[in-house]
Amino acid sequence: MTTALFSIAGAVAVVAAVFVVTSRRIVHAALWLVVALGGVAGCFGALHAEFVALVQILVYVGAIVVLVLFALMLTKAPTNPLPNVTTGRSPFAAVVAAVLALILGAGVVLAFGNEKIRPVTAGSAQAVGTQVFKTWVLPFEVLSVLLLAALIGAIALSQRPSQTLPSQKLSEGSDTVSSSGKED
Amino acid sequence: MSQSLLIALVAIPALTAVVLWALPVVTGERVAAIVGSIVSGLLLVGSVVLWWDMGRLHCPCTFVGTSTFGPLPRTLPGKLSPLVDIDVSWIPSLDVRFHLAIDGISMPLITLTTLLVFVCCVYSLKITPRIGRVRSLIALLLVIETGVIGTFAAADLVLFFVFFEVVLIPMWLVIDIWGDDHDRAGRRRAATTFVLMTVFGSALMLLGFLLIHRQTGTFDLAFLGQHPLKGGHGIPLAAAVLIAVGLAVKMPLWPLHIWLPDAHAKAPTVGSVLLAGVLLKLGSYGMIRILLPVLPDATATIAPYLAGFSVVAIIAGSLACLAQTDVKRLIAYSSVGHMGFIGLGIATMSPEGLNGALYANLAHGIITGLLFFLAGAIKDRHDTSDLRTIGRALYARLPRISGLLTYACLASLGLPGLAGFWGEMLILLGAYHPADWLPRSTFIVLMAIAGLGAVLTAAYFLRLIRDLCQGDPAEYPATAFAVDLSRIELVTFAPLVLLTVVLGLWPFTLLNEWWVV
Amino acid sequence: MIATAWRVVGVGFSLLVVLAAALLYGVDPQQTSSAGAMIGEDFWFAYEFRTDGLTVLMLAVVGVVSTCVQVYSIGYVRERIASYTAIVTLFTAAMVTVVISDNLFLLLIGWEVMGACSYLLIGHYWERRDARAGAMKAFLMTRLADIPFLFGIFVLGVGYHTFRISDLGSGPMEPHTLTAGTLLLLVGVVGKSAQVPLQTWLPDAMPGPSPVSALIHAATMVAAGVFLIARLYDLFVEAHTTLTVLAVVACVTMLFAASCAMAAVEVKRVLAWSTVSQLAIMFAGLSLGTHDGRHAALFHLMTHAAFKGLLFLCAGVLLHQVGSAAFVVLRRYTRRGALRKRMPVTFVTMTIGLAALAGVPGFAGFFSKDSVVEAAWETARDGSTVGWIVLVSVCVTASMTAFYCVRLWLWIFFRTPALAGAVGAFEDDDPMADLEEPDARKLHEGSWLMLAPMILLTVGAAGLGYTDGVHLNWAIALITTVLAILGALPAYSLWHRGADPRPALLEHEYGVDPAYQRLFVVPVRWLAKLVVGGDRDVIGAYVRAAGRTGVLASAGFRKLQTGNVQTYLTAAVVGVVALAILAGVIGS
Amino acid sequence: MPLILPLLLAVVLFCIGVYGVLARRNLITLLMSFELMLNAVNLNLVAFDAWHADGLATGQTLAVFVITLAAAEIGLGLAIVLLLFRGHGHVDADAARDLVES
Repeated sequence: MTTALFSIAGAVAVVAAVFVVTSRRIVHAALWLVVALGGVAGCFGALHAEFVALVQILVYVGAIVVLVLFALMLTKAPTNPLPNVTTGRSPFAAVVAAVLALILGAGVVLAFGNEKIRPVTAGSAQAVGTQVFKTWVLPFEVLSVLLLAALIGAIALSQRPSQTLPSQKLSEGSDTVSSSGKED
Repeated sequence: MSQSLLIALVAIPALTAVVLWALPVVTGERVAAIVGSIVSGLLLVGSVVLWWDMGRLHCPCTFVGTSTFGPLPRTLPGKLSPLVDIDVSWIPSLDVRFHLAIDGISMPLITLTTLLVFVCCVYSLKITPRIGRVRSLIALLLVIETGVIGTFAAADLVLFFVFFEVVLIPMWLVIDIWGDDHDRAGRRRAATTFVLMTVFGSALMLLGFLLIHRQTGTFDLAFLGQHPLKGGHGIPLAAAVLIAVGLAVKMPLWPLHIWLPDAHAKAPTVGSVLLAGVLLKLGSYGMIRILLPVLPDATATIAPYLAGFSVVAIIAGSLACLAQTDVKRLIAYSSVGHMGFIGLGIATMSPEGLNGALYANLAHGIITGLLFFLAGAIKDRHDTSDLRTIGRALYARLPRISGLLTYACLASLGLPGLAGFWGEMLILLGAYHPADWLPRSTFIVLMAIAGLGAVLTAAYFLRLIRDLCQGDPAEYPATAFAVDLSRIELVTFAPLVLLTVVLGLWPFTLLNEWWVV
Repeated sequence: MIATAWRVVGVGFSLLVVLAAALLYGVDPQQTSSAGAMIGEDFWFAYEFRTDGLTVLMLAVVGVVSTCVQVYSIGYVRERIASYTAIVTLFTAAMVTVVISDNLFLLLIGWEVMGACSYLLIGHYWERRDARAGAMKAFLMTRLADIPFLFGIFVLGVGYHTFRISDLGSGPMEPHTLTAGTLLLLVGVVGKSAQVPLQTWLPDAMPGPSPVSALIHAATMVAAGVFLIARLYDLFVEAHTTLTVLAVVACVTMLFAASCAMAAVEVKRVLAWSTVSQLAIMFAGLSLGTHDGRHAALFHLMTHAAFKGLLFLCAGVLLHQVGSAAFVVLRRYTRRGALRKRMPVTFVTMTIGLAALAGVPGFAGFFSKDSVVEAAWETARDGSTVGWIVLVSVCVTASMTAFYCVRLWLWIFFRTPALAGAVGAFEDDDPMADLEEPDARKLHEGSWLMLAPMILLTVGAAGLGYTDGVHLNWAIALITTVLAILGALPAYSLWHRGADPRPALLEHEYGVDPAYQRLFVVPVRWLAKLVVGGDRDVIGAYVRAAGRTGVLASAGFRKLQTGNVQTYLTAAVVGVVALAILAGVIGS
Repeated sequence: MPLILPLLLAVVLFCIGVYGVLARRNLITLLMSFELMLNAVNLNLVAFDAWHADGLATGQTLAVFVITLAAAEIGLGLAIVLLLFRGHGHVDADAARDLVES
């Protein structure tokens, strides 16, 4: 039963992923991303990792994709279908990806060809909780610091609106002064 | 006692260099030459004491006629029979040992080095390149001295390579900064060609050392001397060829000598003296110390080719000198010719040839050192080393300097009775009578051509004397600041002149030195 | 002050040599050796000395001539006296080393130091172009000959396993190696004594000061070759081919030099060619292979040293007074025998010298040349063709010698005829000639310092003939005198008619020197330029090309940096994939 | 349930992500495909955790960590993209050639 559930969710995730990568409209790509992440959350559920599935939906779909959508809005991404959405190298990239898939697939199949996952009793958030705060407490703290640093960095980067490139700074020295003046 | 003396010989120059650099610039400039002279003087005394002390250990008593050693097979000198030995493990993982050892072959060369550096420092007391900065010049000379003495004393292949490389950078700086101050681009190009070609050569040499290590598992020369790498083909031959090419770049054999004339034309007097007097010997010493004892059969295979290239070097060097118009380039090409002789001596692998090569090494160091000092003196007085602009009739304008130049030229062309003769004569005797496993007829033909080379050597030195010293004084009036031999120059040239005469008239003490090898 | 010090040292040393010769006169031969070194396992190098009859003779000759030359130079040389005297003393020391050495290498040292001193002394007046050129040619030619000489030492030394002269010839030796060794030595001797193939340097060495010519180019250095063959005579006797080669070379040189002497237009050049010819006579004597041939050669060497040295010193006086030894210049003074009247001592000494050279009976030359002819006659009588060739050529040379001696004598002291073809030749009664007649009054005899040695040598030239015990073969004496007269008469008649028929061939000395210039000097200079060009363009090009390829390669790789982030990422992923595949392949 | 199924799924997702990163012109879609790759990794972690089933839930913990990491990463990524947009007016990977050697 779980295999069926898992394969359905997996199929959904894969189809959505393909659309994310190939869709012409960037906003549609973002929405297909939501579906893909939902599919993956389903897979987690099938593997009885409910807590991770929920966190996935909560953080990934809720926060990250929303952030992406915001970014799309801020960068005025065109909603009409773009003519050349992929770079010149896309066939080459496809080939590279396919070869990579083959290798990884072969490696995985060779390594874990006939392993079976025994049916697992209902997983529980309690085990994850104890682990996070017992053996993995140091990485957890470090991760929090990292998260903090990343966000401060993000804020700092986007803080100076007229952060122009140094080359341009020379040519229009005066106007940056005026613009930063206007900014405050 | 001798161990500590050996360590001192290697370490002190570098330490003094560091101390000089540490000094503040103002005091440094004034005191540099004096400190340099004192330290190098002490080192000279130290090396002589070490040599004498080493000599005492196994008295080279001169015996008459019958040799008490019995019929020795025509063995290969160059095998390291260490008399003073320091052996400390340095990089255990690579089994590289800090193994310094000196014997009859390396001691004379070390003394030559200390002498030349001492003479250069004394010369720099009064006469320095126009750019000044004497402090770093003297420091660099001392670093060169460390590198050279280290190379001569190294008994471990990697240590030999390290000291071999230590010498390059200071010499590059000396040529680049203190060189001929008219032609900045030429100076830089000469210095860079010098370093690049030598580094290329020593890279090949290192490859050869690694091949030896792969075959024998050790870098230690003393051990390799006892258990040489048999086999005239395959890996040993590859190693021998690589090392030979590497050393041939340093001791300029014919096709690889391009860097020498430029380096000398652009180097300051002191730099030229050391470059010609000592650095060229690293190549020939390397061949005698590493090629012959460690890879005897492989060297036997490449010996005729080495001899061939050496003879080409003699002829090409002499011919090139005939067409030169620059004094220092001419003397540089003459060094190519003389090192060709030494290459021939080594290639004969016979006791006479090798004794001749070692003797010619020393003689060439002293005589060419003197020649470059004189060329430098003439160049400083006329601010150019181009023969046409210096003009002729130097006998009238600078009688003492031109007299010494004539003396040095006669010594350099191998006039018997002066140091240059014995080396060349023994080499030609070695070529006439090479080791039993070498093709005798080719060596006799090469000997004849080398003899012709000696005549060409005489030709270009006489042409130099005729075009520079002789001539109608009326046409060439004395230039403004043409003051003849100054006191400092006399003091600097005197030891070299005396040594040339002494080595010329009494070669036996030195030749006995290598009999024991 | 230094000059006088050096003069004292110079004269002192030569007197010391004479003293040594005197002391060693009767002593039986002995060898002494210094410490030495063993090279390889069978060559013993040391300074060995040896004294025997031959040494005493040579020491005496060298001592006497060098003393005369040193004393003479005091009056003759005016500039750079110290260096001049020092080098002449060094030269004498080198000659003494050659004479007393018992080790081939010690002999070679003396041999080449003599060459170097002759180079320095010929170039004494380096202001003059011909002196510079002559010095360089002399040294290069002797040096060229010394290389085969060195190889000859190797061949003999390695053959006999020793370099000690007295031991040479002791061990077994294949004939062809002996011949090769002796031939190589012969090349060295031919170069040093200016025999035919290498004879052009001696006449061109005349710009040097006359005492130098007297010492080096008449008595000692050029005679060193004769001494060497005499010293190694038993080796040379065994090598028959070498002796025949020596005989041929000697005969050719004799005639060649005598003919050139007959056509020379300068006093010292005549004497130079005459020296070459007389040396050839000595070599001819040696080439007979008999002991009295050797004895005759040495006897002739001794007498030749005396009268040729004397002639050069007299030429020196002429040069000193008149300023040049060329007949064109002398001509103006010989109008009415002015030279004869103003310089009587020189006239007398030069006459005796020329008489000795010409072989006038009673003088030294006559006896020594006769001994050579006698030795030649004995070998010829035994039927050896070499003997005949030597005999005929010595006789012809005797007459030619008489011709140019009389010619020289008459032209200098009586009247120089108009020189056909010489620069500015003018007829006897050409009015112009008298106008600028230099007043001969300023000519005066050289100082006594110059005359004393000349008189000493005159005594030698006259009396040395009798020192070897007068055992004269009347027939040969008669023949040589008749030949001498036959040579002298045409000279006198030509002089009497005032004619001077000099064939161009002889005047240009058979065109040998320009030929050498074209054959050797020009190609070597061209090769030199080729080598320098080769170094700069061919080998230098490779080095520069290595540099340039480095720069080009780096420019090429720079294009890979397109600036596009995704290209870099793709490259990275491709790299990972490739490595994965590689790991897989190697792993399996 | 065969372990290979999730692993293969993860591989497919990962390669689609790689294609997306290498081929897409718009930087934001590039970041999106990067998210896909991270999800593939998470799937792997959770699959192995289920396979081990040793009750320690290490895989799940790491999955959570990866998610937080992804959040931080996307935050910064988008800040840079906005910066690029402000500076150059576009978010096209191909057009951004400032790194090229002049």
